[in-house]
Amino acid sequence: MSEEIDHKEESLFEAPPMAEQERMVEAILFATAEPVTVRELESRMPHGSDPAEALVYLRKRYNGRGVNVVKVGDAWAIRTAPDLGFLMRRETVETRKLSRAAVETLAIIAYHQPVTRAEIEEIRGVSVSRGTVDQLLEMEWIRFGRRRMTPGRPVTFVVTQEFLDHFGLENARDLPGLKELRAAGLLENRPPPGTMPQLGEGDTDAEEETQEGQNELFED
Amino acid sequence: MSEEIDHKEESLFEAPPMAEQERMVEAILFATAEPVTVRELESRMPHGSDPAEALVYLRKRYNGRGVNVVKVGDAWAIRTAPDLGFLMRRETVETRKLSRAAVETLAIIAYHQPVTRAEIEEIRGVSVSRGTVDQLLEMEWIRFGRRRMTPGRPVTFVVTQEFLDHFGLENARDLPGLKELRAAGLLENRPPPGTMPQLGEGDTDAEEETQEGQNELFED
Amino acid sequence: MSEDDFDQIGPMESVAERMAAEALIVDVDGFEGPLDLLLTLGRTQKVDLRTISVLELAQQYLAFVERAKQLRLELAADYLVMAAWLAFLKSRLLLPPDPTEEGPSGEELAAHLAFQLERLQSMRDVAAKLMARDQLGREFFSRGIPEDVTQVRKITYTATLLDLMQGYARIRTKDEFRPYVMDRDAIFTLENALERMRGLIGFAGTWTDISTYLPDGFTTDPARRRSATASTFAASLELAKEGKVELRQSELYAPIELRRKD
Repeated sequence: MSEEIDHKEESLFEAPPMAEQERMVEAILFATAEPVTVRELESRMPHGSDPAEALVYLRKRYNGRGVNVVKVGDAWAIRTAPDLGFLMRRETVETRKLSRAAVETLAIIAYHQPVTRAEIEEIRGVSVSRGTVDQLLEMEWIRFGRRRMTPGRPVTFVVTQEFLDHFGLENARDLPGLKELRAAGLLENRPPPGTMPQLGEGDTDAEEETQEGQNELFED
Repeated sequence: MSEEIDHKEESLFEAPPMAEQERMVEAILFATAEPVTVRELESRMPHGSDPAEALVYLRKRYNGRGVNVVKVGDAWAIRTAPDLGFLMRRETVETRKLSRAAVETLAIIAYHQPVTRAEIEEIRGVSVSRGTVDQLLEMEWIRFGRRRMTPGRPVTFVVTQEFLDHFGLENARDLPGLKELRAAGLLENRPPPGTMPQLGEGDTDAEEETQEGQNELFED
Repeated sequence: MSEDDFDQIGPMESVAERMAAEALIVDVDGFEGPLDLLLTLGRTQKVDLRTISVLELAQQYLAFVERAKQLRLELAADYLVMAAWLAFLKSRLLLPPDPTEEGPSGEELAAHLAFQLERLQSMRDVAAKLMARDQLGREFFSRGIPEDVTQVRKITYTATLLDLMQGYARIRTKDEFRPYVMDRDAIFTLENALERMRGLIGFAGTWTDISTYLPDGFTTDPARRRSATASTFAASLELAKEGKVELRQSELYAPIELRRKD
């Protein structure tokens, strides 16, 4: 509360010059391994600063350099240029190899989010083991989304900023092949006609909701 | 040893252009968990590279930026520019109510200024802790006044312009007097617990008890 | 799914194909459920998934389950459920539609199965694309020496003018209590009340609301009224204790009434 007031008060004073703001954003982004939101930049910089504009300049400045300014969801980070990965063998962290089930589950969550467990099971045609979901949650690549407003109010899953950061995606809309899949109707939650043996049965009412949720997430 | 030989052998091949080497040094310095020596840079970069020279360019490039290329012992690292260190602190501002002791001390200073510590203690009836006075001094609500021309030449305290600004007063003399306080209903008739004589003569004792009961009964 | 995938698999009758079928059975544990098995079987049809022959696929699946039974392989329940459903689907597709029968047609069911297979395949394809992307900590890296942000908690103290004045009033009031001198402007003391009531109860032969005993000038100002009410009440209790009056109250918060005791 009091910060809000401060902000209004202080914005009457002059903000630092843009070049200086750019330096500040640069320093903050360099200092941390995690992506930083514009909001947080704003809260750490002198009042009246416009980190969003500073980021435009900074991003341009690092274009083609050994490290780049990248957007991750609604946050920003500095990452080494992917073509220099070969120099970093020493820094490479052995990532746990994901099982086929985990990779598929992750892809389904990313492309169909927000998606319920029942929907994941319907798509894969097999039940999703608790361990698979737990592993993805633990890696912080997925998290719980809003509950679906259908009977039972099932939880949904969505991908996280860490997921976007890990795969170098600006946002979920940039997922490879997303447009094509949508055009082909493969992201629709098509209710099965009649009596198909169905693991995710009972969740078909959710169809409209899913569409809505998807739109929310994937559209500007 | 073998590296030396490798080096000579491989230097026959063409090294990457200097701009590319600069990118490489930049990426390595950024991603490595410790400062990196020229020797290590050399071992990680394509043979024939000249990291020492690349460092000269890189250092120049970061001159005046939000982060700088600095030498740490005989190794190199990227560090926040010293003048931006303040950005690396995240200040959380918490507003607390001034303690009762501080409020009372402040009030006495405001109403009786200039006033010595001994006088404050006499009025409050309890000793004034050093911390309370220090806190008020630090808040710049009080400052030292002239020394009293009495034995021991004690310092006096007065309120500051900041104090007046904070409380919206033009002058400490504008503070309402006791009568006005009472008329405004600001005066608590009940003495603070513990300050009342526990054993008094029958009548007065009864009277005060009534008073106390009154407040308890009729307070909203 | 690209054409290449299908090109590698020969005609149904080939030795390689039969070996593959054997391998399917032995590897049944390796399948991620019946849809996965159907997808794998579907690859033996030299077609795009969108034009897959569901009838043929159903037959392949049923043949597979049959073969597994011969080999006395334990198949998980969902594989058998799928087999039963595919048998049903097969009959629907083969028999002319019965106009009296309700529910979706065989074609609709087949189309949905084809959709499910295509959707699963599409998820597999994008999963592979996703995993083939540059990844953090593999192809690109974050800062190796993060400079920690130090949390500084700054506490500011504040007080209002009201706090200040109340604080001062508190001290001054305390001062006044010390010599037991009180500001009696708004105070009607117990002694005052007793004195007043002793003089008045002689007239109280009938039940009278004690509030009528409040002195003049103590009935309008809330502070004075409060003080007078309290002391009058206390004085009434005192008089009752002395046996001079009786008190009654018909119910909670009702007026307290007083009568002289004869």
